[in-house]
Amino acid sequence: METATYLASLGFKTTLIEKSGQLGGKIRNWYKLFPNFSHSIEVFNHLQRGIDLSDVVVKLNTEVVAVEKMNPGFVLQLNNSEKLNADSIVICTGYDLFDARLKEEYGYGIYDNVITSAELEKMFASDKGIITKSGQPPKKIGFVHCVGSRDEKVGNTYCSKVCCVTGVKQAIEVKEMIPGCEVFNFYMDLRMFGMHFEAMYKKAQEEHGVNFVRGRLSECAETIDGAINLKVEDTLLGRPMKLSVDMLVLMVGMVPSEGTKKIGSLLGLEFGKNGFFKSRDQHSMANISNIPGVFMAGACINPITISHVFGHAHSAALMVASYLNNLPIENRVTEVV
Amino acid sequence: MILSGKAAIWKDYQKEIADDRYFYVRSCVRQNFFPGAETTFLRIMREELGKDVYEHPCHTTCTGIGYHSDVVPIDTMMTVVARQFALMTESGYENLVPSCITSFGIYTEVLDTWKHFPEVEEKVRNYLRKATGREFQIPKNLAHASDIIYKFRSEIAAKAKYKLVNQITGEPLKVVEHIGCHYSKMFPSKGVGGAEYPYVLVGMIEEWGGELVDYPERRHCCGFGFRQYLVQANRGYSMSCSHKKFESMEPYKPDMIITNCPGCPMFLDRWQYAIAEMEGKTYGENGMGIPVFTFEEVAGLVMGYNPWDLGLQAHQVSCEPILDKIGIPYKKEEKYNGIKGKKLGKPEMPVKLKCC
Amino acid sequence: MKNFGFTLSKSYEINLDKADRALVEKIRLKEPTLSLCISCGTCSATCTANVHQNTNLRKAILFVNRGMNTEAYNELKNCQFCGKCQLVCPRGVNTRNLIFNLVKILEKEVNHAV
Amino acid sequence: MTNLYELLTADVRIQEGLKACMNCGTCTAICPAAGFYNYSPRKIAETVQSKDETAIKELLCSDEIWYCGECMSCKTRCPRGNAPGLIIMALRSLSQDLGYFTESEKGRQQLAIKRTVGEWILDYGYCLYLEGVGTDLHPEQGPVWDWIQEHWNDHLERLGANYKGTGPGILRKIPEETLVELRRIFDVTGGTERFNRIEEFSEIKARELGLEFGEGTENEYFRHVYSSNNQKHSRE
Amino acid sequence: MRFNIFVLPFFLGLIFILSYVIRKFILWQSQLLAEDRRKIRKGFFSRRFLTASKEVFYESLLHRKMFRINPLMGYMHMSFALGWLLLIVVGNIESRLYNVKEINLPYYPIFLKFFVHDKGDIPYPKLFGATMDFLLLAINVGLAIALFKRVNSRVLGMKRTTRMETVDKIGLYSLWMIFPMRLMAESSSSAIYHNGGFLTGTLGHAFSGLASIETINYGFWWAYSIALGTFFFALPFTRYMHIPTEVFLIYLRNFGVSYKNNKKVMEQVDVHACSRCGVCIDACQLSHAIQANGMLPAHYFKAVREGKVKDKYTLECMMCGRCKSICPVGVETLEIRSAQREKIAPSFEKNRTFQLPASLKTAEVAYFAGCMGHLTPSVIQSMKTVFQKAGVSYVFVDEDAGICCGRPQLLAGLNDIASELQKQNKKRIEETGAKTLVTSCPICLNVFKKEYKLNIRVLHHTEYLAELTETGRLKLKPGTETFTYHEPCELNRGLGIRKEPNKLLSSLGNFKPLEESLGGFCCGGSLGGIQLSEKERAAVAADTAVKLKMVNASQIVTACPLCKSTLKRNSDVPVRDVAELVAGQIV
Repeated sequence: METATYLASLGFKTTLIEKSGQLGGKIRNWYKLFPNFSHSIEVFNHLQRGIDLSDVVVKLNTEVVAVEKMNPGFVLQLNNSEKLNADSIVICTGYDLFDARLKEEYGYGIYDNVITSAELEKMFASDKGIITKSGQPPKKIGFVHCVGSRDEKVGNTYCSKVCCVTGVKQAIEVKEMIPGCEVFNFYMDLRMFGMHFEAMYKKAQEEHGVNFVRGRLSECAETIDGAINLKVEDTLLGRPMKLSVDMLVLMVGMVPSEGTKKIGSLLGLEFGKNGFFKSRDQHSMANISNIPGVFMAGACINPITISHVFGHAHSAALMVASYLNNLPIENRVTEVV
Repeated sequence: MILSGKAAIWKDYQKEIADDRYFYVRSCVRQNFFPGAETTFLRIMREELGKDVYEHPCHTTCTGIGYHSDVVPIDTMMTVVARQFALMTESGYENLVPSCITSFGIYTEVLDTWKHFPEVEEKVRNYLRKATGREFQIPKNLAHASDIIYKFRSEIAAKAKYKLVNQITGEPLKVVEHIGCHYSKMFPSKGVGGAEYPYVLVGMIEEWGGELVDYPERRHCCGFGFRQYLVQANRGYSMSCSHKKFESMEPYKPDMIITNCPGCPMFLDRWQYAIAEMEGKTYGENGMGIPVFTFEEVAGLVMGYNPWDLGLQAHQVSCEPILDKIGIPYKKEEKYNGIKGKKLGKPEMPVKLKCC
Repeated sequence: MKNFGFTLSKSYEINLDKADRALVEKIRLKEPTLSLCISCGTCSATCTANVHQNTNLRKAILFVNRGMNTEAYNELKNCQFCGKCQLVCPRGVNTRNLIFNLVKILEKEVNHAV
Repeated sequence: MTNLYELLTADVRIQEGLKACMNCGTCTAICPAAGFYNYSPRKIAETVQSKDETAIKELLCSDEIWYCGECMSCKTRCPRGNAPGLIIMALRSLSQDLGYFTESEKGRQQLAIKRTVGEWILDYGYCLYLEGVGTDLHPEQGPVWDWIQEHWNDHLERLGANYKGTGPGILRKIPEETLVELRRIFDVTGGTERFNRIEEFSEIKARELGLEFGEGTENEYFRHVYSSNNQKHSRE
Repeated sequence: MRFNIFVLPFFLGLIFILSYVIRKFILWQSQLLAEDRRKIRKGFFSRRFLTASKEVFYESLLHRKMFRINPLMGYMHMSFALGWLLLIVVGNIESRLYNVKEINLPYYPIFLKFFVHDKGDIPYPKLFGATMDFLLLAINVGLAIALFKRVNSRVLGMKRTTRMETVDKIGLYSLWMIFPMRLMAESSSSAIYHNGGFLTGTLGHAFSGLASIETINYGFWWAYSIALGTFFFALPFTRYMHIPTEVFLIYLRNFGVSYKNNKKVMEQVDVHACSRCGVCIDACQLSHAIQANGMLPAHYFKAVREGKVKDKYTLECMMCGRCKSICPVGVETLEIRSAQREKIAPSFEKNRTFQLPASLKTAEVAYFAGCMGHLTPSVIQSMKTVFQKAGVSYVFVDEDAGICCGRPQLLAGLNDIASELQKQNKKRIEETGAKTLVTSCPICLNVFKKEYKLNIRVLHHTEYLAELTETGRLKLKPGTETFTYHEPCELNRGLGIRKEPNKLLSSLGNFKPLEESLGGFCCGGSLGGIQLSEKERAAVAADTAVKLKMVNASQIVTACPLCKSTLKRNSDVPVRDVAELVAGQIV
């Protein structure tokens, strides 16, 4: 949305193709944003306002089914049998959430009170609040970090970047909604890389007494009363530890989205070994694909935070502009050392 | 518990199981402690299902217990395993069916290692050649005896005289399943249902009318731990593991335990006795313990075989209460007879654990 | 009861459900910065008492948080109270007051238990 | 002196079982042994990958490496696909090859296992020998086992066994030529050498401890390693 | 014998207060150790008695210290103490002259002017009249100041002062009433009998002619007596108990009664001797930096006296000793605090094992960096350079596996650990056979000097460096930098070591000292402050840093590793240790 807005306001005829029925993608799934707990809807409204102000053509419920490479430009065949000529394409296919069922030992989809971070966000927003299957507010909640990230068993060796801080954010939100609730975060490393993230972590400890346990959850099992028994090592003490929680939240990581795979293969874009798009250069040409005229922005390149996505969006817009004005700066040739 | 979720996982872990011409390899533990089980397995396979199960008189242990208690080096183990393969190859069979879970694990591990380290396979081939002059081919199909019974569970159900149902209440029996660690913990894809929610025994339970009881410590090891049991000084650990499981399953009031490993049923049976005599604590109804069976025994029971031919008299925890529940008739006085009704006396009664 | 030459082993696990966590709350009231510890180990690294005897504030804090009070006491009973840890702590944990109160409260508990 | 780390990594089980460990603790969390012993597979992996020779030597001489039950639950869970259980097996092999195993109470027990399971393999073709497991060494086997021990011929006959018989069947007699093959395999693959080392080092240790050392199970040293437990292995 | 019913309030009050105070003193001294009781008995007949009495005169009557701190306050206190005493003394003499035959009960001189009217029959009646009036005037002026102070304490240079409870107020107001009432009583008497001096007489005239003058006069005498009575009855339960206690304390101190072994009693004597004048409150940095309250000495000692101490207050104090230096009574503020800490201290492991490295080599000098020293390696490095350049053979006692000196434990009231650690260190130090022990840490120095009883010289590195330069073993080139000096509490107030560092500093460059009556501030890092958050410490440090900055020097120099590391985190002026300067300027 942001890229489209900027391109349109720069005077380019811009069409925004959205697979689903509404714009905004995943941002609508989140309730509040780290680290300042602002409502995600504010960010969405900001984006929407941009679209409203600029004359971007928005095509909802639309998918690209085929792409024809012309010289120059592309012809996009849409599912509504419409054809669309484009001089340049920006791909913003985002990410999918890791399917927690693949971590069988965590019993997602089997144990009643094992949920994902995304589902917890929905609970935050809902008027029922945070409740277990039995409809009670939980007395104890566990957050498992790195679910589907840094895990060769499920084929994702990378860090999804946002889960650590989301885990801390959600821990705080839970504490704010149910002050009496004991919260345990099970982590391997807490990667509070962003500005104010560490402060949030400190807040969680200081003001909310969230318990941080260094150790990856190994297995959990449902007890006769529907609680979840956890087995984890308190690695900082080197002792196995067991405890039961009323609700277990899995901090699911990011995986390349279906859209990414699809459009990627249609266009013949290069994928990195983790299945995300491969940039021409990780540092200097993150938005630039292997195909001239095709640019990328956001979580289709790698796991990324909302704030960084905006940077991507703006830079992509700039790339397109320079490309369409035949200022092929992105084709700078520098010898590789 | 959302069963559909489990079912989904079970679907993901279906393995290929040969349907005939098996090369059967016996188990050190099962032969000694549950000979009736192996007899029953062969009886069902050959007489009920008419399958070709071949047993080579010269086959031996896979040395698994020795290997896992570290007195047998890996090369030695692999070469002994290779010898088994050789016997199979020589006898013209391709489908290996070990009776033992440790063996099954050993075979799986060896094959996997050879896949990743071909030079190791080469080395072992040379060893075998050097030691015995034998050659071998990698088995085409490797399945544990419980996999086979699982494969034919519905055929067995079709012929079954009894169901795992409480004949008085009409309720399905609550059955706890215990999978040998080496069945799928090392290689989840090699076991029916994988490592977290193995289906191999659940399939039988469901097919034969029982109801699965899932409990927190279901996945926990019985505690054999090889050297941990073999040496008396360590046995406390071994017993404590089973104890942990009993404590965890107790609230669910299970009617019986079914296992696919030769060792586990022996331990789960004997530790109930030891815990009772040592701690005064008994599980199950009326201080009689929870009866523990091998999958072959359970298959035999539903087929309506005479419990004493299955060898249930070799269990320390009496099986009579469960037989009554299912409604399987038995002659009390014949329990401890030898062949042709020869009287062999009776085992002593334990102090704490009630027995029939 | 019959003697088998072996017995049930005590569990080595930390059981948080059974842990007595009232104490840690008591201590947190006396010194709130207790909850700021991130187990970085700077304290135990600089600690001279740790050179002479096993004295590990990082572990002690974890132990109380797990309700393992005796263990926590044993980690601190040889503390020299020199205050080096306080100067190096990156999280501004007021270690001396923490130790002072921790040991004070724990010694009661522990001696009581013994 | 020989580099222990290299000796270890020569073992295929280390190559299989130890890629870079990130100390997440999933292994220790479900390890049955860690539940009762002062033991953590994570630490084992950490020590080995530290390449710290002194630490590794300590490990080889310690009780620690003998706590594992080799159930391999650790392999199922490791997010890096490691298997501490396999690392342990490599450590135990090395500890026996270098004779460090007699330095620890648990390690010394290897003799007891060799004298039973080990020798049964070569004598009877199986890891277990019915007549070897009486309730004297295995009291937990209970009265039913006494009864079986008393009547094994009739008992086994009724259950369709071929006890000590020729041809196939339960507990049959393993043909001599088969046992010869087994022994040859042990000879060429280092099995026999392993047995001999266990015996030699145990005898040395027995002398050190001033315990009478002899064949079979009826001697001081065997009794000692089989049943002594200093109770220092679990929670103090 | 002359008597009138109105004297009773005073008379009973007097009997009460005397018996109370005497009982108290006897009780206290009985709780002292036998040896100290002996000291007292001897003391009375030694020169110490005289010195003590002198001190009593200077401090309890003249209030010399008070004058130094603030002349007005000084006068106020003096007028009350000395003025009143003289009033009594002179009054007694006068009464004796009037009355030779009859028994002279204590109330007689006090109410003399009620009983005696004609002034003819004694020598120099005018002189007596004048003197008495003068004293009365002096006191009433003091009183005026006191009243004024109540209204506006800041004018008397006190930012914060003590709060009062009802009983205090009763005490105070009755005290205030005494002298005006006496004035009025005597004046009204003189209105009737014309026997007043320059003051009472003049005032008398004003009254004369009033119809009901007798009744008024009688009323005033009653009021006067009641005021006295009330004051006496209230006294033990108010701050005014300090009046007798201070005297008692001065004698004990001079007789050499040690605090150390009599903490229990001495603590009580001290807290009773505290007049709650409140000068300590302003001296305490915590009172401004973190708005501390309950821990402030004057308030805290009240709590101790009433047995209502809060652990928090016991543990907050930084033990910087500023209050002790300023206290006009000389209350052992730090001793009281550590005595209280001992009471609440937890018990650590008593018998400890120490894995010490191989025994130390022998050398001329034993150097002890201290735990804090190890956190400022630059200081250690500088000392090493100095030793090496000066060709001193030295051994680094706590180079590795150092044991804490024991001071931090004493500060926390953990005496057991302290002595345990001291034993170990003493062994280590003695085995070096060194003639001199040099430490960089004033905290360590304090115990080395006071507790260790080492039979070798114990020097702080400033002292030692000064010595090296004087003896010429170390040649320094003059520096050009301007710097000020942050005096470490333990070095200055703790041990009174000021000469050497100052001398050394002036030789090192353009030294601009910080003019501060109490000898500098606390850096805030103090190991004495146990229940102080990092924020609070930072506040103190900032407070100090600002004051140091105002000196306008390009560097702050200090002589304590703890001060250095604390200050440098809170000051934008660079902070260095003397040793670093010296090491940098060796020729």
